[in-house]
Amino acid sequence: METIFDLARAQRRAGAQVPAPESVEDLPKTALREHLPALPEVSELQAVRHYTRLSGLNYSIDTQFYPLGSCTMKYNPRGTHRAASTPGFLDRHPLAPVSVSQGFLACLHELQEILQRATGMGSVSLTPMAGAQGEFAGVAMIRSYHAARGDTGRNEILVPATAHGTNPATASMCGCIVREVAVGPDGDVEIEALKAAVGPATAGLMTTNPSTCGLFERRIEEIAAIVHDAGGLLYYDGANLNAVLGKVKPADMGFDVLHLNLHKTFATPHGGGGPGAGPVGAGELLAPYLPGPIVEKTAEGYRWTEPPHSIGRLSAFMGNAGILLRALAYALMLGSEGMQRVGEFATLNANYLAARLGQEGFDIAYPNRRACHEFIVTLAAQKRRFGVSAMDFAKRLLDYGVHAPTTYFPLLVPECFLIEPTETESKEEIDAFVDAMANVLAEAESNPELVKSAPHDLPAKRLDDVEAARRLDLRWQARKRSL
Amino acid sequence: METIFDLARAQRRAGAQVPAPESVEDLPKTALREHLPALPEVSELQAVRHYTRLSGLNYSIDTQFYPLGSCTMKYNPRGTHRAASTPGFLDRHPLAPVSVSQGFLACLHELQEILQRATGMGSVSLTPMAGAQGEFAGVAMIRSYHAARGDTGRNEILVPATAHGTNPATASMCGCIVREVAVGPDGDVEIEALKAAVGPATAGLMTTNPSTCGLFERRIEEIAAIVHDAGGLLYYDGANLNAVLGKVKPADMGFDVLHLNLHKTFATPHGGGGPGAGPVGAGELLAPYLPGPIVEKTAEGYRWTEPPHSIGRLSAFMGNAGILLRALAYALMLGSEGMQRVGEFATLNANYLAARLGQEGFDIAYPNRRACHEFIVTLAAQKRRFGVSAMDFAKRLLDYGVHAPTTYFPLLVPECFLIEPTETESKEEIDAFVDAMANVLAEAESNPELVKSAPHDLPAKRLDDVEAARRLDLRWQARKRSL
Amino acid sequence: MPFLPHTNADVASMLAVVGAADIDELFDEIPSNLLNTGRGNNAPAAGDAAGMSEMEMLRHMAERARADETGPCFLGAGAYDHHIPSAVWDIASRGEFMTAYTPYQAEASQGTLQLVYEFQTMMSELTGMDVCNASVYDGGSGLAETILMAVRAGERRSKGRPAGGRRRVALAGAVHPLYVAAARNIVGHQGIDIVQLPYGENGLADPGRVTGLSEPPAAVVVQQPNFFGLLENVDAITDQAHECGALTVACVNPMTLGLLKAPANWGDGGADIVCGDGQPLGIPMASGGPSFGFICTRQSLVRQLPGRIVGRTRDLDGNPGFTLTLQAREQHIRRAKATSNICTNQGLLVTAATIYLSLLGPEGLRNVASACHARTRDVVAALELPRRFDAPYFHECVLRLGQPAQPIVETMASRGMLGGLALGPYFSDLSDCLLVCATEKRTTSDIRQFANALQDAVRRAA
Amino acid sequence: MPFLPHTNADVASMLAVVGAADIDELFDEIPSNLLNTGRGNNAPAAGDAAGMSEMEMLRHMAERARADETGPCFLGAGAYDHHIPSAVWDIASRGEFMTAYTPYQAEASQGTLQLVYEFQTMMSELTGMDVCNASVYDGGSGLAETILMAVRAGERRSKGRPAGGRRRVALAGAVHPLYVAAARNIVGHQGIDIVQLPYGENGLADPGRVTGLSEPPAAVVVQQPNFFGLLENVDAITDQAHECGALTVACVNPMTLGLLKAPANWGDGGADIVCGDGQPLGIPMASGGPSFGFICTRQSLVRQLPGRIVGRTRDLDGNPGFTLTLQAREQHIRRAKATSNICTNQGLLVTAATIYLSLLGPEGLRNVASACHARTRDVVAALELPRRFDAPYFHECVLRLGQPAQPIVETMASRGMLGGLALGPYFSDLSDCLLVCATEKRTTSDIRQFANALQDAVRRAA
Ligand SMILES: Cc1ncc(COP(=O)(O)O)c(C=O)c1O
Ligand SMILES: Cc1ncc(COP(=O)(O)O)c(C=O)c1O
Repeated sequence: METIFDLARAQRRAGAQVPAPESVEDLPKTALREHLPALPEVSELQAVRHYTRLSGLNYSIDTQFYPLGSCTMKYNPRGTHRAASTPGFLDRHPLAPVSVSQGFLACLHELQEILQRATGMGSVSLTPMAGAQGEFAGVAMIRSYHAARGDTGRNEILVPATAHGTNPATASMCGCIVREVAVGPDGDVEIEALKAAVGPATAGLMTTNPSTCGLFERRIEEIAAIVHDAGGLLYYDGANLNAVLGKVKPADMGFDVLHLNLHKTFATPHGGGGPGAGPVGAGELLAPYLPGPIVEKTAEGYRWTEPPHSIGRLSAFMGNAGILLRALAYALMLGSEGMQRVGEFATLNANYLAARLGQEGFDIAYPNRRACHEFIVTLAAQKRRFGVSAMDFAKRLLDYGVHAPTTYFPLLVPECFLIEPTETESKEEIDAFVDAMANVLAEAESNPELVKSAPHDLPAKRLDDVEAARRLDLRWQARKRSL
Repeated sequence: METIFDLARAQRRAGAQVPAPESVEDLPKTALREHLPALPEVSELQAVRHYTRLSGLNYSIDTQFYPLGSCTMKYNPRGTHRAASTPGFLDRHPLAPVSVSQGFLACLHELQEILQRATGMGSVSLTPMAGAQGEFAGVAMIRSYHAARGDTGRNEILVPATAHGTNPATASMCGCIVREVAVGPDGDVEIEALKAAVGPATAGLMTTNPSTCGLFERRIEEIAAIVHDAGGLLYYDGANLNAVLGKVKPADMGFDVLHLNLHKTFATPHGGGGPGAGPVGAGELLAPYLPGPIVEKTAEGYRWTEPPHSIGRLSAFMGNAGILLRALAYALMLGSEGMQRVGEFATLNANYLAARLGQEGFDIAYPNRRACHEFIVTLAAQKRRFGVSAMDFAKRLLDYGVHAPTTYFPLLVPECFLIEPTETESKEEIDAFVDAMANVLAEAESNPELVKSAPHDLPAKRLDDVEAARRLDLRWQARKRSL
Repeated sequence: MPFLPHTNADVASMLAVVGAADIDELFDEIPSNLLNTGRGNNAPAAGDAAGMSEMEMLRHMAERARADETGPCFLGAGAYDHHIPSAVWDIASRGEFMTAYTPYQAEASQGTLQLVYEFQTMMSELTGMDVCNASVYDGGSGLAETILMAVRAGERRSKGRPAGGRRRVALAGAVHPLYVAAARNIVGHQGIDIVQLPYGENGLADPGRVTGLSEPPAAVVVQQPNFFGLLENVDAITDQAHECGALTVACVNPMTLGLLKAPANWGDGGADIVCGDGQPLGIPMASGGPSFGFICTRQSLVRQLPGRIVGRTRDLDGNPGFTLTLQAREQHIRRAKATSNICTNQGLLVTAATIYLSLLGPEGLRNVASACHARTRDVVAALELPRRFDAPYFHECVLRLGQPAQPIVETMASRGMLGGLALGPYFSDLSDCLLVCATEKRTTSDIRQFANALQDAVRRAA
Repeated sequence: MPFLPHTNADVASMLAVVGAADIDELFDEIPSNLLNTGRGNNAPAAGDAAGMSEMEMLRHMAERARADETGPCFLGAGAYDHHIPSAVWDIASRGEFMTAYTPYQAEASQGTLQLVYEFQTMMSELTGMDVCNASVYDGGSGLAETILMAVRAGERRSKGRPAGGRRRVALAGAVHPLYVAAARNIVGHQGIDIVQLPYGENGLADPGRVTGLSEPPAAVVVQQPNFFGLLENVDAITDQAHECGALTVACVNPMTLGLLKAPANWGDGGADIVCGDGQPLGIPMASGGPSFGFICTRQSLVRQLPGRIVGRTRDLDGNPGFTLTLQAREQHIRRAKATSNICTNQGLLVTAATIYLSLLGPEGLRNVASACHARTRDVVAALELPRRFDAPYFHECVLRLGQPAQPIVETMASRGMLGGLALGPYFSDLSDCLLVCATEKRTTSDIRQFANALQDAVRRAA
């Protein structure tokens, strides 16, 4: 499709959006630019039509089944978007005095309490702007805790080998050294490896539960004891909480600090890349270190507060406020019963889908385990027999009008699909996905070229990633118009 | 695509939308239904996904060039939609007392004045809900006028042979007899035929100007004089006003009463079938007969009023209020200069497109006339030579990603396309349409079957209208699920 | 001009192709005395010649809208303040629905066409009828179209037989007075006579009156619930109408059909034509429009049904698809002999209503209906005012204030509350009466606030 | 549960396939002591166990939102009340944009990917730089990412040479204090030291101070316009920074770049990295988030740039298309050695900003910028209060009240007006100062109203 720059012509404009010019004679000439920036010059209709058409090139929850593992692509209720779009919230200035912010603060306080109850953590800070920033806050809190006790040698963060990339990257950003802990053939962390890894340098362990393999880490209490005994703390990566929401509380498993991905578990839309929100929760030990600001309820009303030993703010204002409001709206509609059913039905859908795919001849990576809200299929056998890779499989699925599962993650399992149907999808959608998988499997056998050259029915054929990285083309250039 | 009923399953529901049940024990059993209606039972995600996907099967202004003659498919500014969606307007009850309706009444009054200025008519009533209802009002006013003067024999309405179907249908609905007046080879009404047609039974003449042929009726003043001299009145069908908005005022041409199609000239969206708004304007003679209510400005504020000899209300409340607000918002953004440019650039685009198509070998129906905002191409030669009809041509154009022009209207010109690009389309879009037309022409010659079996790339192949009318299937039936 | 894409270069090259020196030349066929060549004499009343920016326009409109904001609404009378699920308008206002024309090119309009087919099905289910059209303008003008249809149908049935009351239609006395006014103004031009049967002391039509008419009418129209919110004896009325050879026309609020008997099941034979306004189905009150009217009927009367109808058919490959059908009834084909002059209808509102009904489902609609009734019951209990009529009411109720109601309504308005409709302007014998309404949106606290304010206003005025 | 599609029949047949007796059985790997089997003990604080309907939830939220509505906003300080064209969010909130994930499957994400490519181009044009990333969280944390990037870049350049101040970064004194706080809290964990150069009497950084530092820092950060709304001597600062071997980091408000010199053209060499917050580009203030941060840089530093980047490439047929590129820098590939831990970013806001910039165009953005400046000039003139700094200001200005500013701000708030920012909490020497701001949305009447209220509050408090 043509870019917006191809549609542009000198002096064309969306006149209703251009305010009257004003003199800026009083500004120093040296501070001003000499030429206008070459932004696109298009009519309002051109812009509307261009971006409306572009939207049609995307797959999305609102248009496709989207079983992207680890991403919890569930229905994003339209009502939560409307709630957050109420003018009183949308037009609120972040630095508005507390006296004219009681409605907003009441919402945040309510969400803090809901998340406290859902996780078992005594305190919650809502400010982190995504999961990775929540992780950063958590690791920074762990470091501050050790530092405050004069326990300065603890600079190692342990992560299971299957950890999501943000876990090690976060540890590094916090100035820690990352040590990976092996995961056994049953998908659980190897206890012996963990025992060998902990020591006086251990700051803490970061893990999800259920793990990135979609399995419940059964010996989590033992793991917690080992880390705690070694003087380390436990960080819960809550990106997978959907599986056990309302069923198990991370605090009960022994975790000291955690983050939640509201853009997963709490159904706020992912927006084609974000925004999200990654609130952090902490037990007694780490609560004093939470990032600020936090909302406190007093006799005179709600107000901002900073925990006593806070690691400080991580963003200019109060995090992704609009996402927090959406999450609150969602939680209010769920109620406590609904919250519990999230985990139950996410788990039911995943186990049903795994069983169906197993029946169709796919290899489930951990066939003897219960799936949680997601599970892994390995296509290693298909790769071997037909030369069709997981990526080929994924691309061909797109032709069937479903989004592909997550591919090649976790790294441990070769040629893998991490599949997460979520609780808001119907049995019929899941069955249709099974049919698509079965069809592609048949094609892989009978006509592997068809699969390897997929997709065929999308806005683009298979795109060349290698070329993209080798010959960087990161912005439109005027000369391209002539091409 | 599956219907919403195919997706439904007993007991499934969009729970957040279902209020708690309440007892209705106090209502008489005989008044109640025994079974729930078989409305679809779907989840919220299913409904959102289904209707989002359905929307993708439509062509629309926001996604395609849409040169549908007589329909003025120009850009519908998003800002006007937002203006009308302001809660104070959206939540206003139609019978709210005047004391809490001053904002709304001020808007209507402002629009009345704008339309008065744009048409030259002294009074405007905004209530008609579409063009056809405006026509009804106008003809009813003409009848009431004659009746009030005791001139009871006037029950004939004259229309040019090229008139839009609503004109004769309206006259019938008003209890009048319709007489068609011939249109000459130059596209103008035949003066002699008109002279022969008028007489003591003449209630009035309804016509557009520019005509449905996209031509300015050059002898309009003479026509007006003939009708007036015969004791009849002149009705202006304003559906084509876009061509001359700000250039010519219908009152100056001699018209006594008119309607405007705000969903055409004033850019309110057509909504896949409506709603529209068809305000009527009248000169001194007919103003007392306008339908009510009308907004009046007094020293104490705005208030509702009824013209003294009003034909009465035509709808329960104040017409399509939300559409009126959109039209006002549009007019305010145009300003008087912008309003004038509408006609100028609509005319420029039409004449340019006509010239380009002429160069490509198409037959322009009235090559010696200026096009107004639209013009006619006749494909009679192509039909003769290649067996490809205007309908085939239209269907094939859809494959090129443009909406087809209006086909087979006006009835006078064989195998015709009525083409209206509107002023909001760019030269590039028009050029792309010319390319598409030229391509189809080449295909008609080289591969007529391709054109006759078009469309090929749309959600449906050519649909069988005859079958649809012969074997009426007007609602989904449960038994179809098994098919 | 805000919405023109033309650059000076574009204009020059386009004029060159046309062979005109300037744009004015394109208007050279227009008699010069008619031509307005200066700029600006069509100036809108507000804003300058150059027009407002979107920002300025929105501010101007928002200031006005703000002036009209009120507190909780207890006013019904044909427009109802229901909850509208957010998804309804998020989807209905997508450009693909909102900026498409009437689906003349079926292959490029399958979205709208399939949706209308689904709508026809839902409305048929609600009313129990065989078919529904794809909308007429509103409930008021829709009643007129329905009467015309009934008269046409009656004339076809009575061909050859004496005309009698075939151009007369009887209306129950408590049909919405504004619907009656619109209908009279429209059908009067075809010489159709409307007689209204008075409502009785209980606020209901007396079924016995129907057969008592001197000449049997073409149709009998009854509204359920009626304008006073009361439940008419629809079974008896339907039977009486049929007995004297008239069609039964039901005018209904589709929301109430989540709970109330479908018109197709009224009496022994069922209603013949059902009309009404779709506003309660996901349409904002928006000052009364745009909303939509609908007409449902039996298969046997489908060719008399005005408005667009969508049918399911097959495409060249044999796959199912949808298209406008029975167009031969319509004005663009049939011209002076069409069933109606309607062309542009209220399509976008049909879109919204279809999404609304899908989201609500049978249980949701039933619960909305029962909540409306329950809240109105709460209002009646809280107000402690005598009811004017003792027949069972649904979600509107006429209360007696013991003094003129209009000033009370004004007082309430001055406190920012829509306290109901004063009935005096519509029924002179009811000038001390207030028609109140509550929907599922009204909370206990709304109702308390309303009751206090109304009682206070009544006390002060007394 | 509101969002589950499961019927009882579905559940039964699914469990049968799984071979489990009930749903609880699916949780049998979880130690039973951890398992919460009862219902309801995760109850949200409000609403009952069954959850609110959408209607109830919206009422609850709307009541709270209403409590926070205020009159015209004269508060800036990093969040600005601009006009947002209606089309921006009508399109950005289409499900296809809003409910898609990060575009990992390029072929199924060409809409988002092409849009981001266009965004990268627009931001490059505005800043004059070669490349822009597809967002970081916000301006504050984005400054931290930028500092980390500058330090990494500096370390690569100085390989082998003595470390010196390579883990130190100098910040101009009037960089947004909340950005500085966020940056300190983030980069501190990597042992990076931030020194702040004091602002001078005129409110500006003294370029001479840069070369005066004991050890040359890795980078010098300057904000333009600075926190006080003043125009810094960016040319001189850039040159001085380069002279001592430091990178120049520009922190900018992208709206102002419609008028102000592109950072690439600062001084002789131009800024090396440009960061800022995109909120002024079509993003509602929404309490500060979601907005988005951005980082632009030279081609030579692209591999140090954190965040997602979209590249144009070709598909199997040779047609152009778009894909995420340079992923080898990112956490999901590079893990502990990634340029940043960022994963989810602020994509939807980038979507909105891209549509915004397309609608505004070069002239529109320039006029917005000039209108902001002009309105602020009007405010300063209307207030008749002394300016604290005499350097030229852009669209914010520090005024001296002659008394503590905080209580004045509170008084204004109690009258429903956001009267500016009291600077005391951020700069103890400025506790009698108010930072005011006006955007293109402020009218003459807003300004008059504001000036009257402020003068009145000052008079009463004095
Ligand atoms: C397991 C896991 N951890 C952490 C993250 C990081 O969260 P975010 O993308 O919000 O930064 C993700 C999401 O991608 C994840 O799946
Ligand atoms: C020339 C002409 N007259 C009248 C009408 C009728 O207007 P409406 O469709 O709004 O009833 C139309 C629109 O279709 C038209 O094109």
